[in-house]
Amino acid sequence: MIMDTQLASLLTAGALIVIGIFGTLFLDNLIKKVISLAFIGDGANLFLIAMGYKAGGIVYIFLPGMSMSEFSQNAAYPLPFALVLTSIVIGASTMAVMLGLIIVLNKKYGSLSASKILGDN
Amino acid sequence: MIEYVFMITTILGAIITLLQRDLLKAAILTGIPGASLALLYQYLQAPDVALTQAIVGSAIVPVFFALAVYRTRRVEE
Amino acid sequence: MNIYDFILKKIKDVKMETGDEGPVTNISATSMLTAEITIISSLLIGVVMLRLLNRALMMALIVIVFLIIFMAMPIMPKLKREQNDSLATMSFYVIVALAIIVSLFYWGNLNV
Amino acid sequence: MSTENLLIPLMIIIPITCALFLNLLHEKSRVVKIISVIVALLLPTIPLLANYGIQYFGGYAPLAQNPTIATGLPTFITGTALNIFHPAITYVFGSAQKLMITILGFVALFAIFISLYEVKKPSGVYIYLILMGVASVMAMLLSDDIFNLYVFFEIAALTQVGIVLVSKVKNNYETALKYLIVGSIASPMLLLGIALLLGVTGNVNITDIVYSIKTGLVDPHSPVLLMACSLIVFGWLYAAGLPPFHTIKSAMYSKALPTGAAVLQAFSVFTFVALGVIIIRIFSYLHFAEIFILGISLIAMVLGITMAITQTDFKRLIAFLAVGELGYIGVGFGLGTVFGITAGLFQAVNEAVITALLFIGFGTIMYKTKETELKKLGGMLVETPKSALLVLLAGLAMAGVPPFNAFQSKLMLVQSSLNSGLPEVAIIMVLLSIVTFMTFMRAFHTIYLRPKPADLVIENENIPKVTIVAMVCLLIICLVFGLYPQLATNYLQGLAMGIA
Repeated sequence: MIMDTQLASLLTAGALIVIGIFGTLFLDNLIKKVISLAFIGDGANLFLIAMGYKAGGIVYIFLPGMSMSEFSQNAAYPLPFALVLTSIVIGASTMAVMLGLIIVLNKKYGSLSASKILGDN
Repeated sequence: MIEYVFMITTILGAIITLLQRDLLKAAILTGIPGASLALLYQYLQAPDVALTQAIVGSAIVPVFFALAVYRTRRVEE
Repeated sequence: MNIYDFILKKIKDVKMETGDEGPVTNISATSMLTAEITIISSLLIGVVMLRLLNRALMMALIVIVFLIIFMAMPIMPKLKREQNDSLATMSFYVIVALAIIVSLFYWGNLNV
Repeated sequence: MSTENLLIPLMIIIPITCALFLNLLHEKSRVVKIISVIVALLLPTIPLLANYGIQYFGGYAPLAQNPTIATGLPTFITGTALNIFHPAITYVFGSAQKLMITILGFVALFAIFISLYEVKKPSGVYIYLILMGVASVMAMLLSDDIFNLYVFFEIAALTQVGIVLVSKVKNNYETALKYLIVGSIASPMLLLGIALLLGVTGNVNITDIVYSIKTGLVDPHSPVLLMACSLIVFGWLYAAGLPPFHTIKSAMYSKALPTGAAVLQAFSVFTFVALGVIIIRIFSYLHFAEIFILGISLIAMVLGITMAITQTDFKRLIAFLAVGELGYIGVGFGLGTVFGITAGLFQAVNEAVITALLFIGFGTIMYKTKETELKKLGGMLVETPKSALLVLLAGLAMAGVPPFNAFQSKLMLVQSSLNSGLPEVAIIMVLLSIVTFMTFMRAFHTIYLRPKPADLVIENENIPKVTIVAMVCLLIICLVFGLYPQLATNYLQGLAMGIA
């Protein structure tokens, strides 16, 4: 194994964020801008998940037959996972609002170009 | 070992999505990084998050984008 | 040509570039001038604060900043053009600020 | 915990439930009116009545205070720092929170009243958005849990967009979309900062994070913590509308209705305070963080106020002034002394009131003429002498003229910067106060004193009485804090001493 899983997932998260920022800055189409923004959010979520990962650990569900000390030593850290659940839903709802606005603005301008719609006005 | 595959598909999927000129294709392709992330979460010991991400990331979000494309225009100008 | 006429001319140039209609009124020239003076004086006073770091550096910087300001005299029109409402400019500055903040905190906390 | 602190969660729960309920009532304007009035009155009264206390959601106090649960647990839990960590989402309601939440409640109360009486048919959606935003900003002030704060931060951002969307001002959709896009870059960065903090300390409770850092459980100078600090500071800039976000924030204010703008700026001010207090609490050991806050505040003041002078639209002018005035709060935080932070918090309270007053006051012009361009306005003194006087007093208050409240807080800021050995900051603050006053007088002169242009049409004859009463009430708050500043500073000092 070249790289451990946690580091690799952190790097993936970083790559997603960079791709997202790049897309937001340089793509002109509004739908693609929103797709890039969704990638930034995904990257942040993956980052949080990777924070809670424990190499060689077990899933944080206390099944019958486990001893308490074994569970507490091996289970992954569940707090970040609980946070990501909220964060995913928030991201999806923000995106829905943005897409709704884009539909309205497309009716007004007949275009999806950010430089036309979101210029200096 | 398989989690590395998911990481690579996530990144490649994201890049391919942003390179599309057909917006409907791009909208549907957002499902690839979404689904790969869901599987990746499963391997990172977070089954409940994986479930949510599988629903939101690979079904709801692409459908939202596809609906928005359907209501606006399909090809990037 | 005195400085007031110079600034008035510059404002007219900027207005022509941005396609702003309407004549350059007395009040808009005055406000531009006030903004100009405010920004220059607060910049110079701000530079004086560097005395806490190094006194010689502060003196040198004051002279340099003063010269730069004098060369680029009407700063406010340029500054106003930069702070427009277009999304491209805004997101550009947001990303630049993010980069600056991250590197400043990294450098600053290890060195200050 | 005992039942006496039941009012703390109710501060958040009542506005949110009523907001959701109001959203369902589309057509029944009478019911909407009655419910809105009742909830609006409850907003400032609940925090006034509530006792100080700590609310542990689910009742999970730290194990050290909770012997019934703690007995029988193994020693690797009770014997370590886990014993004093907070397992529940904790809300802390102290004296400073009491004052700030009450003031926020008052601003929201007047905004809701005015919006109810200025339109023929009150819209439940608008009140819903205001209540939702107020509840989330109150939760941000109360919460001691950094992720809970992030959730409410996102809700507040969405409600701010909503408030702009319902305003029907020209180009409001474009501005709202810009704000959402910029926000979607910035808020994942805040989340990333929280993630790094969580990764290092294993905690989201701020008290526990501070404990871990102070007692050396984690290395305070680890690069990850520095990164977390920078990302959280970036999120703070976005939430408060400091540069580089000052253009979009002021555009948001100017695209909202006057009441909406009054509420929006109160949101920004208190979000600024909530996140700023957290940054100071966690990262005050990093000297550079304070220097950075001081620097960015000075930049915000200079850019905001100089941009305000050059505006031609009076709503945008006030909006930029509001952003510029935020810098004064930041200067207080950046100085980092107890006196400085108290002054900054006091300035935050004052600014929320004064800027709301200015937005509502200039809103009467928009109500009467439907015009916001300065060069098309004039001669309004004859039309609205009462509100003109109130607006003039508000402008004096904003510039820091005695006997109003901003004079006291700006005086405290100047004194504390002199005490910290930074007379330059004091000079810049005084200079910018003067320029603020000049900017305000320019708008006031063009709108009220100049001869009336021939093509200016007065559309609505009478300003509603509620608007005037609300402005007088806000002015009374200004005067009371101006004459008796100890009333406010005594409340705020506890928090300042806790974090400095």
